[in-house]
Amino acid sequence: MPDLIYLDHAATTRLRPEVRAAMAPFLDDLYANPSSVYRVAQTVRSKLDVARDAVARALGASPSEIIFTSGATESNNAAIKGVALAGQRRHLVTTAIEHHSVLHPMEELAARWGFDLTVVAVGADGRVAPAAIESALRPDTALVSVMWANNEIGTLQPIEEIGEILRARRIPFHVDAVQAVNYLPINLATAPIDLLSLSAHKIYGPKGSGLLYIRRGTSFFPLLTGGGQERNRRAGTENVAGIMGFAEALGLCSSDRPVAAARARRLRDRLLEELQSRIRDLRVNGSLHDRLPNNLNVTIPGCHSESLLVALDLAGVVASSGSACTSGSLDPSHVLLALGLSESEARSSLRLTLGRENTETEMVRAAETIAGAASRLRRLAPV
Amino acid sequence: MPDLIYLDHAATTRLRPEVRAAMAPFLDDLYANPSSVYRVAQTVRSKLDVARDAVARALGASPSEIIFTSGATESNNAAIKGVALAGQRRHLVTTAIEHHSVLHPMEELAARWGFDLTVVAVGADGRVAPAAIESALRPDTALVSVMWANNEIGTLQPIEEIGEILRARRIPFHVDAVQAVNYLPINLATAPIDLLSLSAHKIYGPKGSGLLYIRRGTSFFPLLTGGGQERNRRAGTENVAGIMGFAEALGLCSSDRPVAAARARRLRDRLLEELQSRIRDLRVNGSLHDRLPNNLNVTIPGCHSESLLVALDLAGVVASSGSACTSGSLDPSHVLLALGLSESEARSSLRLTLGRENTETEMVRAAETIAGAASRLRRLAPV
Amino acid sequence: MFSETLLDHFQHPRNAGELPDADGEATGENPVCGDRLHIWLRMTDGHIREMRWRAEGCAPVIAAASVTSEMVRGMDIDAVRRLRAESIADALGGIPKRKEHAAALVVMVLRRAVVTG
Amino acid sequence: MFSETLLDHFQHPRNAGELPDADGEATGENPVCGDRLHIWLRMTDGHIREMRWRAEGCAPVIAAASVTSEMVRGMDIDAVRRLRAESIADALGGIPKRKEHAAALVVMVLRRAVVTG
Ligand SMILES: Cc1ncc(COP(=O)(O)O)c(C=O)c1O
Ligand SMILES: Cc1ncc(COP(=O)(O)O)c(C=O)c1O
Ligand code: FES
Ligand code: FES
Repeated sequence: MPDLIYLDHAATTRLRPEVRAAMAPFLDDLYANPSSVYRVAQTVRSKLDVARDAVARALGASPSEIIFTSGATESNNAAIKGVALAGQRRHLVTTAIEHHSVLHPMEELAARWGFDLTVVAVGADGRVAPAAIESALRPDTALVSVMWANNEIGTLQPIEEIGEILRARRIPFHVDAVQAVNYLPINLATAPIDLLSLSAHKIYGPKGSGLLYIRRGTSFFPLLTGGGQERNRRAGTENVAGIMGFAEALGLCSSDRPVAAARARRLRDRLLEELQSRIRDLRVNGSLHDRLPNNLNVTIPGCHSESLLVALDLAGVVASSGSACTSGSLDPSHVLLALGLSESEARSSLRLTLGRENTETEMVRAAETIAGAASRLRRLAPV
Repeated sequence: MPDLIYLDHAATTRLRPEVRAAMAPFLDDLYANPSSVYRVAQTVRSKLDVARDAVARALGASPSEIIFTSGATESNNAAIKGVALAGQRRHLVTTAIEHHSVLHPMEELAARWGFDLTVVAVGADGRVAPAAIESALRPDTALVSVMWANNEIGTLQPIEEIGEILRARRIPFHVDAVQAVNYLPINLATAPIDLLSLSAHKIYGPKGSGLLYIRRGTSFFPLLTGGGQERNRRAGTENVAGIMGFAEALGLCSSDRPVAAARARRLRDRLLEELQSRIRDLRVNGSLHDRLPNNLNVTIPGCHSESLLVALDLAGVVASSGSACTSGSLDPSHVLLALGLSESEARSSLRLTLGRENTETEMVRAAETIAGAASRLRRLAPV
Repeated sequence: MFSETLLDHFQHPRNAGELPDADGEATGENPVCGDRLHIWLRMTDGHIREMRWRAEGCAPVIAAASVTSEMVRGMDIDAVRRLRAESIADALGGIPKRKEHAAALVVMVLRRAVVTG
Repeated sequence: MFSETLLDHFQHPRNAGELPDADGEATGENPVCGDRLHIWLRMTDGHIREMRWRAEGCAPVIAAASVTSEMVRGMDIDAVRRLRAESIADALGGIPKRKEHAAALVVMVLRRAVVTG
């Protein structure tokens, strides 16, 4: 993507060179199955162990609490179905702005396995109130799942407060931290979280690699069974290169975090400023304060995002209207509707998510491009 | 693995250079999320489509019948749970020599979801009789799963005959073809198979990439839900590099198949000859006739495989005693026990699986090494 | 995903805008996707002399309105009534399946505009 | 996975074989893993003069028998009775957890062999 301005880091990110280098030997010489007994296989096993230790350390967890998966969709499915189906309690709680890989498993448990599901609303600022979660709880609540940072609007949820409430009632708490981990430090030694999902490709690692943290003592029923890999909690020959790349990416992410966050915030604020000065009636969706530093989600009334994205693409700026996996769909974003936007407002919204390769110059150029395209499209629109 | 003689191709294989090359762009420039709408993402999408078409063509399937997964363990879990839980019928049939990623999901459905499970025995030759499957069937049989080629002893199952019986009764038929596909042509246009699992890393492709074929019209309930990927049958951002590598590997595998099979058979027969001339009482496990051309599984009485494998490893020959994922376990192979071997015989067995890098010289050297180690260990054993 | 022709019409829309002295006029909205279209026509002697339009929605609906405004210039009104969405799609070098209904929206609004004339 | 010392004993086992004129002798089998061990001892004046053995099973059980045959030479029989599996493991530079019971098998059979003496 040579001359593109890539503003879709929430959809996926480009492998860091260090990550590619960390993966390379395992796509070559070090191909042995880590479950085999001979020495070259044990070398692979011990490198996996080192990676798991590093990942655990970066998250304040113990290595035995980490299972590697094929991505956060699997992690979320495994966490939700795995905890719900392991126990007798029959009530589930989540929020209206979760990723579909949380919402759909929850709805499935409700539709097919007789669970009751409470979907807690969020405020116009895109945040859920801990009290709203608390009042949704029942004596038979089996699991609560709340994302740390939203993938469309970047709003941060009060995970600590919710976690304290749940811990006091001994209700397992799952957190989708896929988008959060780039910019928020995660310390599971102190955070009141029982299960946590991450995905490598959102942090400059490879697609098809993720993890699920499961706090020691959490009842959990594995989604994939077979060989005894991952201490019998996730069968399947390990995606060794993917895991090594993920571990490298998480290590870099953790050490870069403060600098990366400050930088993203500076660029994001500059981009917003440039947009506001050029586009009338531009509105920011969700709290600007409690938000990932790299996320901007704006409504440009009278300018449908479907055509705006095409115009931007033709002008060398790539962005999205919501989550990548629903970009094909005709439905407006469930997240924006949950904030109280009308369908038409939701359809006129643009998500801009920044990353490590972006520059200040790009922010200005992108704002010019967006403003130009928006004004052209607005001129075409019926009154 | 410079000087090693690698005789464990059933555990995993080394990436072919062409496969690595096919993956490379997707670990670099072509990182966009294939679900995004902009052109560079649509380029990735269309390359995925081309790969899916090629895979479908290689298998005699239609592209819409292929879903890409994180490996055959996921494919097997998805097929078995996905078909069993999609319907009302409550009886399952499989064989005693399946891979654990088939047996465990089956046992789970029996233990937790109230299914009845019939595990059909195999003969001393390691083959299941179609009549034995037929007599296990019930009016409420929901699914039958039989592997095409066994991963420990390489025996081939009469998939066509079993499939015809099941098709006549409209019972869905799942086939684990992970080990078969290297050497047997698979044509799903004619084969009476409804679901079929493959894994990339067994055919010189990457770990963490597999597929599930689901014949059009088969009721199937997805294991992973979330984004609408894979036509709503397997959510999760696609492991693009893994899929591209898998497609390349399958293409090469299909075109090389006749030559590769003849070559493997020649090497395997030479290895057996060399072993038989050097080791007294050596016995081959499972039919030599209906067997993958690259597989040899032998019992060397009086020579425990655990120490034999260590001795071989120290001498530069790597092999295994059974499937890689159970190599850590103290239990003797369930496959060898199913053939009627005693525990002690099963514990004195060696699996040698050949591949494209092996040479005739290696066969002679390996046989010398194995014979030397076995005779040393036999001399140490109590009488 | 989109053809060159479609993108050209999207980037350089023909005959966009209003016709203050129109003989026919209609608006329409696709309830599923929310795309909106407004068409104005100037007609004489049973023929369309000019079509102008405004649209808000996807790129295909804008391109379809644009290409249609060229196709119908000088067309006899009966032919306009028989114009099919497929022809508009063809004129754009194809429309992806998921967006074929964009051409259908143009056809629907165009027919209504002719009737009101 | 295995230490250098363990592998050395496995590759070059010390004192393997039988003692036809043994003063003590015992066999044992680990029912879980099926590993088998046979030990012969020559003892005089309450001390072990020689230990010989045969083993079938994993590399650690062979190495453990081998290193034990060196450790007990000249050892007083009470000390042999008190020999712990951990000491054998230590002498091998450690045994992986999953295989620690190999040393336990040696201890068990050795104690029986002393008793029969
Ligand atoms: C918040 C959130 N959760 C889960 C996922 C799913 O992750 P993956 O693409 O690894 O399946 C994503 C992104 O796709 C996400 O943004
Ligand atoms: C017959 C068979 N089925 C399934 C599997 C599981 O495949 P994967 O390693 O891709 O999970 C294997 C190998 O591990 C196998 O040999
Ligand atoms: S998306 Fe429906 S007409 Fe454009
Ligand atoms: S495996 Fe049990 S003693 Fe060796």
